Amino acid sequence: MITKTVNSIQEALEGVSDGMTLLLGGFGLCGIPENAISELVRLGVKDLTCISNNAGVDDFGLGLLLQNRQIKKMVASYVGENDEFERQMLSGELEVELIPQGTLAERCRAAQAGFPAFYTPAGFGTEVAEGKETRAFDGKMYVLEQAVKADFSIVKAWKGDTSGNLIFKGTARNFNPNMCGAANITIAEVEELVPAGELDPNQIHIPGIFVQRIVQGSNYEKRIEQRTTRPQP
Amino acid sequence: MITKTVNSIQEALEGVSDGMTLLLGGFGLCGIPENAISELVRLGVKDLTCISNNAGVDDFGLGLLLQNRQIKKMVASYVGENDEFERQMLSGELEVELIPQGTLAERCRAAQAGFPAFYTPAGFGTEVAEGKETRAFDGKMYVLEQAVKADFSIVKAWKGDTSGNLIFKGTARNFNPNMCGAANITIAEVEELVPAGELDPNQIHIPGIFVQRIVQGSNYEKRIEQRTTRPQP
Amino acid sequence: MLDKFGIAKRIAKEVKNGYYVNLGIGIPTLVANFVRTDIEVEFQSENGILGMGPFPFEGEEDADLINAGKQTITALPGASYFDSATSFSMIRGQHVDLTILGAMEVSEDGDIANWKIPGRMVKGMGGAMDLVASADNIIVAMMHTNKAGASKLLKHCSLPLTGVRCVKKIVTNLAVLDVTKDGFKLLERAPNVSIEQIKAATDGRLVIEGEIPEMI
Amino acid sequence: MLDKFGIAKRIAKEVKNGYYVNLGIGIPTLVANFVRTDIEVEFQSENGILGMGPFPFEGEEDADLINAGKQTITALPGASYFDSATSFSMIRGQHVDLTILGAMEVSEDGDIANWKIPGRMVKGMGGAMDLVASADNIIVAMMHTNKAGASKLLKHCSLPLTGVRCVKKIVTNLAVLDVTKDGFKLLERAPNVSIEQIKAATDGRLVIEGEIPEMI
Repeated sequence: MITKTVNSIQEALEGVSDGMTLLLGGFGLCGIPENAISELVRLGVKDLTCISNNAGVDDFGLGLLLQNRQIKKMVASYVGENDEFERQMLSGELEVELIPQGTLAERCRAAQAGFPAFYTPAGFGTEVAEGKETRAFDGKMYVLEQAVKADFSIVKAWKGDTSGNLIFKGTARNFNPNMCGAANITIAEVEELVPAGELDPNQIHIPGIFVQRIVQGSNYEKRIEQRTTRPQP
Repeated sequence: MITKTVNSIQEALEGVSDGMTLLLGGFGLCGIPENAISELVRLGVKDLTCISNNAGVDDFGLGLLLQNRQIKKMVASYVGENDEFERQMLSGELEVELIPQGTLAERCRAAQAGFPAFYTPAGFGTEVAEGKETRAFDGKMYVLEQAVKADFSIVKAWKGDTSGNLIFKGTARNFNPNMCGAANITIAEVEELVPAGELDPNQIHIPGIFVQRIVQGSNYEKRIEQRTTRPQP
Repeated sequence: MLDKFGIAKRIAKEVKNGYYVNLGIGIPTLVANFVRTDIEVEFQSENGILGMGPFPFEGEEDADLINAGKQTITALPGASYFDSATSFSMIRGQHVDLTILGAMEVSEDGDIANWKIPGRMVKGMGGAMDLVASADNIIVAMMHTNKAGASKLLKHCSLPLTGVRCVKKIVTNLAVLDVTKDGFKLLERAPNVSIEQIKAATDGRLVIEGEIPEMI
Repeated sequence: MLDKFGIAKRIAKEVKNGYYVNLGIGIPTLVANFVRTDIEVEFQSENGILGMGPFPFEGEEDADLINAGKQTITALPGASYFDSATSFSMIRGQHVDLTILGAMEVSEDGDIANWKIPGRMVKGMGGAMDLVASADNIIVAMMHTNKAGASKLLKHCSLPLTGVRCVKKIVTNLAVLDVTKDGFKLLERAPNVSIEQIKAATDGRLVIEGEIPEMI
C-alpha cells in the first residue's frame, strides 16, 4: 500500500501559498476541516480563492479567514450566516461567485472524475447562466458547467487509514468526498487514523487514490449552528 | 419509511414486456441478477434491448437470453466470452452497440442523476465518436455522450432493506449502483433482505429512493468465469 | 387568514403516500409536523440525508447530523447518509416527488425569485436553483404580500430569478392557487378571507372560476 | 528474444514508488509478479478494486472478488471496493499513474488498435478506450509481430483505433521503444536481438541514435 500519512497539520499544508485556490469541505459548520482552517489562519496565507458550500460564521470556520482578510474571492452556494461576509461583499472588498449547490457538488466531482464539462438544468434562465452556453436536450433547457479544479482540496473525514482511505460520518459527509481528487493535492484530516487494513474495504467512502496526504486531527470543536431540539417526552 | 418489498421475482418483474430496454448490473458473471434473468427466460419476453457491461457466457447470465433469442439489441463494452453472441452478431441476427466501459458507467449515472449529457475523452478519434459532437476543452478533445435511460433497471445487491436501501459486496458492486434510478422502475434482488433500520445509514451504497422494488433472491449460483489460484504455500 | 402553521398544515395535505419530499428552510420545515401518520413518506435534506426524523431530544444533539437549515435533527430507521453529488442526483434525477420552498416573488408564469435582493441582501441560492429546475412538483409556501404590503404574486418577478416556469402551486396566508397558462388560478380561500381581499393582494393575473371554497 | 514473462519483467522496472497501476488482460497481468517489493505500489482493476493482491490459494476463491479479466483475486490490507463510475473517475481523472495494456497495432504517432478486427472478431473495447484517452503514462506490452509475422509497429494502424496519440512506450519481445514525434525511438534491444532484426520487424519509422544497449 502507498503511505499517505503526514505527522502534523503543518506538514499537511506544506505548499499552500498566497493566491492559491482551495476547495474546502463541509456544509455550514458540519464536517469542516477545523485543524486545517486554524493552520491557514496561523500561516497567514492571503489572496486565497476559497471554494466551499458556505463561508462559515463570523467567528468559526471560513469566517476566521474572512475576519483575517485572507480571502480574495469566495465561491459558495449559500452565505447567509455571516455578517462580516456580507459587509466585505457589499463593500466590494470581497469577490463573490454564487453557484447552485448541486452544480457546485458536480463541478467538484467533474474535476475528480476527469470530465471537463456537463449540462445541468440548474440556473437556466437566471443570472447563473449568463455568459454560459445553454442548450436543449429532449425539449428541456440546460446550462453547460465546467469542472472546478483547485491547487489544494482540504477535507475532513471521520476515520481514515494510512493509505488515505476515508469514511465520513452522518451528514458531515456532504461535499467532502466530492472534493477529494479535485485538486493537485488533496489533504484529509481525520478524527481517527488507523493502519491500512483496519477499515472494511466494502465500507470505504473515498479510496486512498484520491488523497495525497492524511493527518490525525485533534481538538474538534464541532460547533452546532442551529441547536434545535424537542422536549423530552 | 416507504416500503419497496415485493414477494416474488415474478411480482418484481411485473410490467416487463416485449421490445423494452433493460439495464442489467454485473461485470462478467460477477454481481448479475441471477433470479431476474431466470425469470426473464421463463417469461419469454422478446425483442429486448439489453444494456449491460458484458453479455454473459454461453450457458449463464445474459447468454441464456441470447440462446433463447430474446435479445434484439445488445449494448455492452466487452463481449469476448460468448460464442453464441459472436455467431448472432456476425450473422446479423443481433444488433450490437459497443461503448467504452467508463462511458457506459457514466451514461447510466447521468440518467440516475438527471444530466442529459457530458463530455468525456474516451473514444475520441475512434469509431465510437462517429456522428457525435466533439469539442476541445483546455486543448484536449472530448466526445459528447448522452444519458442512457431504460424502462427497467435490474440489479443485484448483497444486502437490502424494506425501504430499498442497498449494500453491495466486493467487486460484485460494479455497475449495479450506477444503474439504480436510471430507469422508470428499478428492481433490486438481494441475497439478504432485512427490515428498515437494520442497516447502518452510514454504510448504505444506494439509498432506497433509487429503487422501486426489492425482492429476496434465492439459490445464487455465483458461477466463476476464470477460477485462478496459486498453490498453497 | 392563516399563520405560518396554517400554511404548513394546508400544504401537508398535498403530501401523498409514497412521496419523497424535500422541505426548504422556514415554513416548509413545519410541514413535516402535519403530514398524516398513516401514509409512508420520507424527507430528504439536500445536505445528505434521506429518512430525516424529528428534532432530537434535548441533550441528544449530534453535531454531525443536521439538515439543510443547519438544525440538529435525527434519522429514522431506514435512513441513509450520502455525499452532496448523490443528494443532487436524487433531486436533479427527479427521484424526489415533491419540493416545498419559500419565495420572495412568484410570477404568473411560474417563475420564482428567492435568493437575492440586489445591493441589499445576497444569501445565495443554496440548493434552490437545482430544486426548482428539476422538480416536477413544486409548491411555494409564503405570505401573499411582503412586509411593506406589496403583492408577492406578480405579473413578472422584479428580483433576480431562481428558476423559470417551474412553480405549480402556491399556498399563502390568504389562498391556495395553481399556476396555469392563464395565470394564478384561485382554488381555495383561507378561512374568513374574501375573494376581494385575495384580488387586492394579487398583482399578477388571477383566474376565478365558479365558487371558490374555503379551505377545510 | 523475450517471452511474455520477460516482457512483463522488463515493464515491471517502469513501475515506480507511489504508483497506482492499471494492468490490462494478458501479459500486463503478469507484471505484478515482477514489481520490486521494496516500493509502495497499488494495483487498480477497473471492475472496482484498488489494492488488488495475488490470486487466492486454492479453495479460497470468492465469486464476488474478481479482476477485470474475470479471474478470482484477493484484496490486500488497505484495499477498497467501489462502483464502475468511481473506478473510471480514477482513470479518467488521471489518478492512476501508469496503464499497461496489450495491443494488436501501434502507430508511430502513438495510435493504438486493440479491440476489433472488422468482419472477424469483435470483443469490444472494455475499459481500454477510457484508459488510453485518459492516462498520461501508457505502456504497451505486446509481441513485435503478429502470428503471420507482420509488424505490429506501423506507420498507420490498419485496424479500428482504440485511441489516438496516446502510447508513450512499447515493450515487445524484441525491444523497448519510446513513441516520439519522430517515430519509434529504439531504447533497448532484447537479449541476443540485433538491430537488424528489430528494423526488419518494424514497419513504422524507427529512430536509432547512438549505441543501443541490450536490456539488463
